[in-house]
Amino acid sequence: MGAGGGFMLAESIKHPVEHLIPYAVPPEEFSSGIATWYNSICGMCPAGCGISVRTREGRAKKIEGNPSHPVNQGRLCALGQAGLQVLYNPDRLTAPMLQSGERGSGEFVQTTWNEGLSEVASRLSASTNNDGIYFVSEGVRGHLANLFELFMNELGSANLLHYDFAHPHSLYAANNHLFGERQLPYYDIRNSRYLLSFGADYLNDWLSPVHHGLGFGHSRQGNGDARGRFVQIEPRMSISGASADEWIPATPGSEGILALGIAQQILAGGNYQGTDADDWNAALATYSAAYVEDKTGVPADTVARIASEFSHAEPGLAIGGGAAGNHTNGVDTLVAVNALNYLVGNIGKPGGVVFNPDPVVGSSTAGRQANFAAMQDLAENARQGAIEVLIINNTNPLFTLPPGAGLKEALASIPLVVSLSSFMDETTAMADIILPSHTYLESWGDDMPQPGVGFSVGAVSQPVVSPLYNTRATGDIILGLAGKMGLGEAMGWDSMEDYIKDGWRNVYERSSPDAGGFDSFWREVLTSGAWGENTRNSNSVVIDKQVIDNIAVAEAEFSGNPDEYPFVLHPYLSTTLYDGRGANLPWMQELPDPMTSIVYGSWVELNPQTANEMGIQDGDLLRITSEHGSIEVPAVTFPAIMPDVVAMPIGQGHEEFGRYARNRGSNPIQILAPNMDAVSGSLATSATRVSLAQTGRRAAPVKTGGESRQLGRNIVQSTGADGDSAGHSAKLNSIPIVVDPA
Amino acid sequence: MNIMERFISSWQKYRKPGYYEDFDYAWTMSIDLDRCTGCSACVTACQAENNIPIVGEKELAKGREMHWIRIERYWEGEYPNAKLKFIPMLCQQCDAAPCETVCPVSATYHNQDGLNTQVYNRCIGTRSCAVYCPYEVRYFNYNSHHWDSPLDQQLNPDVSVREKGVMEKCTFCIQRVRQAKDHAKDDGRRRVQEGDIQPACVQTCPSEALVFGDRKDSNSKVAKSLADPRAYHVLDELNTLPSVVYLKKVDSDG
Amino acid sequence: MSVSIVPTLKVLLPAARIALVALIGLIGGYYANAMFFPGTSPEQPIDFSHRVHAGENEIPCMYCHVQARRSISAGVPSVNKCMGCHTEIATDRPQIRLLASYWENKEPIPWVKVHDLPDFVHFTHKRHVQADIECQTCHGPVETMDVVSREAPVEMGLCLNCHKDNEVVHGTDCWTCHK
Amino acid sequence: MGNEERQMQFADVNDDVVRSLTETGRSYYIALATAIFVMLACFFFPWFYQLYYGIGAAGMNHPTVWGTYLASFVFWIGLSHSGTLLSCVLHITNSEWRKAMYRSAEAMTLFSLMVAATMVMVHVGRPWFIHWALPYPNQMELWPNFRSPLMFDVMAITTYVTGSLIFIYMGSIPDFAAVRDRTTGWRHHLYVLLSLGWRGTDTEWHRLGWAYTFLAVLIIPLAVSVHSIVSWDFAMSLVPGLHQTIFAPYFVVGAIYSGTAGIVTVMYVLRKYMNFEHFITKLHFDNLGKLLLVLSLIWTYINILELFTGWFSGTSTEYEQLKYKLFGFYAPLYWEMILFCAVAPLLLISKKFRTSFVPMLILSIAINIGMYTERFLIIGATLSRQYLPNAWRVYVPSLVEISILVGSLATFITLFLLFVKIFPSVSIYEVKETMETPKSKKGDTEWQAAH
Repeated sequence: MGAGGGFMLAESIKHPVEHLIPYAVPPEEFSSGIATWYNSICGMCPAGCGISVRTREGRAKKIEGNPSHPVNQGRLCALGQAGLQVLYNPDRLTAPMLQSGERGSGEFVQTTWNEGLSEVASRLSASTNNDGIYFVSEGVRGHLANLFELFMNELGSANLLHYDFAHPHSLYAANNHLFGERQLPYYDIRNSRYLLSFGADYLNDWLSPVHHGLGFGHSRQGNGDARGRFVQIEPRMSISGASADEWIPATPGSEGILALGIAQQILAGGNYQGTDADDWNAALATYSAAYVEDKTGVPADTVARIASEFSHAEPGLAIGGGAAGNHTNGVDTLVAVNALNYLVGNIGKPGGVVFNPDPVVGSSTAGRQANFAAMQDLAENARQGAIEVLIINNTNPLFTLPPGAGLKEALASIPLVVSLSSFMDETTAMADIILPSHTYLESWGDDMPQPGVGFSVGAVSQPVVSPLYNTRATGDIILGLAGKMGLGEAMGWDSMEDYIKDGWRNVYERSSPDAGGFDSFWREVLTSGAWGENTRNSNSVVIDKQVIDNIAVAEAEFSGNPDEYPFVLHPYLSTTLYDGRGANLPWMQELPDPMTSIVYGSWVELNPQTANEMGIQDGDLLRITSEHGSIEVPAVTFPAIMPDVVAMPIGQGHEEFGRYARNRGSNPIQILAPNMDAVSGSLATSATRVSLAQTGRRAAPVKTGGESRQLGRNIVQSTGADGDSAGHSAKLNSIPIVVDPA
Repeated sequence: MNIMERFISSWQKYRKPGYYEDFDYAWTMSIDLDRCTGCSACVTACQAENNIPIVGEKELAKGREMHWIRIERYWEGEYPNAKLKFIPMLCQQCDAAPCETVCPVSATYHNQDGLNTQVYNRCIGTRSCAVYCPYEVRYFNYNSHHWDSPLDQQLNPDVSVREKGVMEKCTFCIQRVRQAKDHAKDDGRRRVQEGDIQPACVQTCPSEALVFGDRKDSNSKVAKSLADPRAYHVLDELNTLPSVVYLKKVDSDG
Repeated sequence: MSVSIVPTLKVLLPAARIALVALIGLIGGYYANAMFFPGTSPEQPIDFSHRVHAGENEIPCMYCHVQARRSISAGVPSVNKCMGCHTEIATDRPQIRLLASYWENKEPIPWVKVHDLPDFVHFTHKRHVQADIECQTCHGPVETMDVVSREAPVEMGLCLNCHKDNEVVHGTDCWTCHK
Repeated sequence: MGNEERQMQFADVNDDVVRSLTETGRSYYIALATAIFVMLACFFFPWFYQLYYGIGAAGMNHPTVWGTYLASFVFWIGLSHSGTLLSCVLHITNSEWRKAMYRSAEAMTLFSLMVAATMVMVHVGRPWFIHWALPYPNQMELWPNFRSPLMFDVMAITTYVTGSLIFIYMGSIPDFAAVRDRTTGWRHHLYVLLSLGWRGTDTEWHRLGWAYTFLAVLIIPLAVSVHSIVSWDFAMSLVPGLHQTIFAPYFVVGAIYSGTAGIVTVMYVLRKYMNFEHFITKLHFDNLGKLLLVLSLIWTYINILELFTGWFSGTSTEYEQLKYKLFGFYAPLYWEMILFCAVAPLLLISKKFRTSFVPMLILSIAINIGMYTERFLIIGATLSRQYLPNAWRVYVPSLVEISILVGSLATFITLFLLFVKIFPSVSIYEVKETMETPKSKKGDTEWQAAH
């Protein structure tokens, strides 16, 4: 017995067996224990930052910003960091699948690529009218966009739609209207001294947050003594609002009026010397300080002060977007906001508005962007039975469209729905055939960031790891289909890589083609990860008279009457989950929301006074009802939101989309009214009125933060603008500064 | 040198005021609160770099978050004049660290980089260091965490994965510091230079609020920000001599 | 009444005997295990002999373990490295055929790890090789082994003594090896 | 009852004590069985679960990383005091009344120290490496951190255990001898070993007396130092509410306070169930009662001081701490503590109360509940309100923790039950010292009739 004991003892302290498994044939740049970096493009949001991915033993370990990429200059946001969990997500689709049960039943059987492709190909060729073929993709740019165009042209269908929930349609329309620019301009926050932001959460989700972050930091402390001032105008304080020097709540939908009010003050102050000053005066006559105060709730003197500060700051910059652009008068508002830039004459100046050149590759896809109207038409056509095949690529309209659009029902009358998504999201669950695509870290691609940085920028994304599963790059799937359908002569590339390489020959021609032939150029682009012509144009514009004459901001319209629905619902893109695409990433789910420190799940923010009056405690489960439905969410009192506004983050409330996202929180889009901006036809997400009701239950959201007041402990210390009061507390004797011994 | 002598010498070493000045590096991070936007990129970057576990909703509800760097938020004033101020809080790598004195097994001590080490495989989990730390930046593994496959393929091989019952905290990305020294050695350099090392959080910070460097190198960025009149330490009154220096937020409206 | 302790001891004698036997058994069993089932020289998928390669034919370690000089891990040679020679040399031997079969199916060879450090030890071959530390210091006289076995006691003590003797800079700082 | 008036004889003492060792009723076995069962079910089972799952099985969180386990540790260490300590003090002040109760008191010390040690094992995250906290040469060339108050603790407590063990053992040698001569079979052999061949010669008595007193003097400062050091585990930190100079005396007083209350409880039980009515008398309860009263007053005084200094400091940290204690989440516990440890003991002013057994029992138990609460508040309430408000979080013990607390009590009882059957739980020879020489045989028969 003793012997046995001793034996077991010795046995128990032995090493577990581990294996050393060498490659059969190692890839040439591989060497075990040494990290390899690949430059690529971030695919997490439309900003198009450059990334470099650190790989060890053939696995991606860390994503960092690509220092040589002009958009993010080596920096990256939280969502971009979490791209690794898209690649290594346990809930990825691993192989082509066919719907086996009822549509939406979630029953699928695996199939081979060959079968899957030929099935889709045959159905496509069999389609009787070509316009019955619809292709709805996430917003893609560069050669992939071209490939889609080409493919759809070959199929003879005009119905290629790029659908992103957060695409700034109104901003495009406004710029087009005001400046006649098809591209978004580049807003040079870096060099601006005074940033006036109307609802644009530029540090979080607006256009190119990381680039704006760089600009913000530099404008704040990068210019020696001159410190940029930031003013944020919005009904609910966003991240950008928190970072601003001044946060001004204005009645939802009245931002445009406020902008014109400021414009009027600028003119009244005689700070505008343009030849068309009289036209402006005429156009802005109605927007007197009193009128503006009445409409916006912003005191007249504040308007005057901002106007003078803004016009005297050299240069001042006004940007608008986010909620301000998502009203029924969105375009009017943004026109008014951008007009401010014109009035302070910062067009084409550093620190002002710089117009972007057309992208070098992938002729502007803005036109292809499907706004809400387009998606409604799609649903309508489907109901008419006019759609025979619907191909969905990595976009999730069933989640990001209000039920009012009726897309879900409409799908029923589409005979074939094909999804190219990498995940089982709500829309993919309704598909008949799933041809899962690679994640962006496994596939070839290229991108021309829009809006750029004022000059032509291009970047190439290359696979950083060998594909994990039996999936294919979107481009290769399309090429595969083309091959099956015998479109060979038109689309004869045997892989996306070749196609891109071909395309980049034109870029090579543009940029001094003496540099040792295309191959070296190509290698150079791959290693640096970016290519650009870093000269900004400085051309200004003259706004023609009738644009000025009928510049005006209509009253914003809301669905639901104020008595029955006293609150305006203010949905905003979640800091962590963007438009919901981050919801299946555990890192993003666990990242505390900076404003409330809430993780996992959703909530509704309301003003403490309002909460008091209604007897609502933090964590009470509320029922939010609009004319178009109702959801239940826990309440969170939020000190910086207007009393008659309730805010709710978008991103949670998935029914599908993997273990981390499923059945968690609720989705405000579900109760949005299908209101649209009259001009741009984009969804007016902030144009819904709601009512709150206690459910009597409690569901306190999980928070990582405790007490949110400093209690005079001086943890976050601040000093006056002129650096006063800094002196006495700056005795850092506790850290001795020793001079370099070497 | 016999054991007793070693006890005495190490005891005296840590009793000598300013002993940390003899170390050949003094890694320092400066955080400009006027630049910080609270975007939390640093938090995720850290989580990716340092194999910080995915804790899960249940555990988080019990209050067991693990983020080595966290964004603390403090409200001031009431609507409409409410202000929200962010402050990234991470291990301050104190030169006079309370946590170092209390650990009974010396799992945490002041090492040659002027950093607070946390030696996971030495830790027995008395958790006293977490109690002694006034900044609340030490995180305890209340249970063994796991990564749903294939999420585990992302784990950084240069950083140990911590088991249950072990304390962990920010290391200023010691693996990167070591690597930089390694490269310096390859290039035959004696010292690591400014810019050779960037911890994950500093590397990713979009508004460049975080700056990292060696304060002994008098013309390094951090040395300059130490001289900045806005520089201050959180809880300076405790005289823990932190290696993280904050630059005051400029609050133009007082 | 007796206060003598002797009768008591008599009573306790058998118990003591049992205890003694058990103790001897325990120690015996422990060493028996260590002797007969050491587990320091596990069975490998192919009976590769370091004696033949490194010993008789005097192939330098770095020839196959190329990484050692420039990477933290020495790395096992890939299969095509083996085939580099064994397409000509000794192709008829059964073990080489086995190797060839791996090569034909493009399969990796699941070698069993002999010198295995815990995951919290971050050892780097690079630094040690460049400091001209003999491989044998930690791996033992591999060139004499047909089947590689763990002979040098690769434990913290070994590392520390070596670091002390060679006066490694901050060689005894925990974070030098544990991160 | 009513035996106090009756004159006892030397023989009776031996009879009673030996009976208490040899004759065991069913009730004893039932009690023992229950205790052991509870110990296994409520202590070891949850503990093993915790070993498997991790400390997460307990309710602790960030930043409240210490919880009931440490509270229990302090509590048991506290209970251990005034066993041996009290016994020593009373010995060198030769107070007669000590002699009937000190043996069981010292046993209490020993066992509560053992339980406290197990609480440490339960508390740490990786108990399988706990030996690293001990200084021993190893190939890692690593040593414990001698700057750490926790290390001081390890040293102090080990010393204290050894001290108490020797003290209680030395005191019992003559009794072992006495019992040895009255027993047969395995017990006889056991006591032969334990009594180290004690004959009872004058030299032996003389040496014993001398050594005993010597040790008593040694142990007093030791005991005081032990709890001072325990208090340093907290006071050496920067945590507002813990970082206080008053802590060492505060803990020592608290310890003796709860310990004394513990003794009252134990003595009541012995008296009732081991038929020691005529050794443990009203006198003992009266004296202990007085002691308790004094201690409770000192304890209250220190508590008031704590509040005052907290308020007087005027810093947000201290002040919030105070507010939280008095009116925060844990306020009910705080006021319960005040009621049990500061208000209720005032009853002891009346002699009638001190000399009536059941009320004394109830009070003593109440005091210990109050004292446990105090330890819990010192840890739980303080750690959840530290410097950075953003990290504040409330801590609620989990079922596992509560069950382990109950289990530790069961462990203590188990040990004590085993003790009373092996050790003579009242000191035979010292009780005899307190008695006069016998008178007539009459009373004797009477007395036997009484049984």
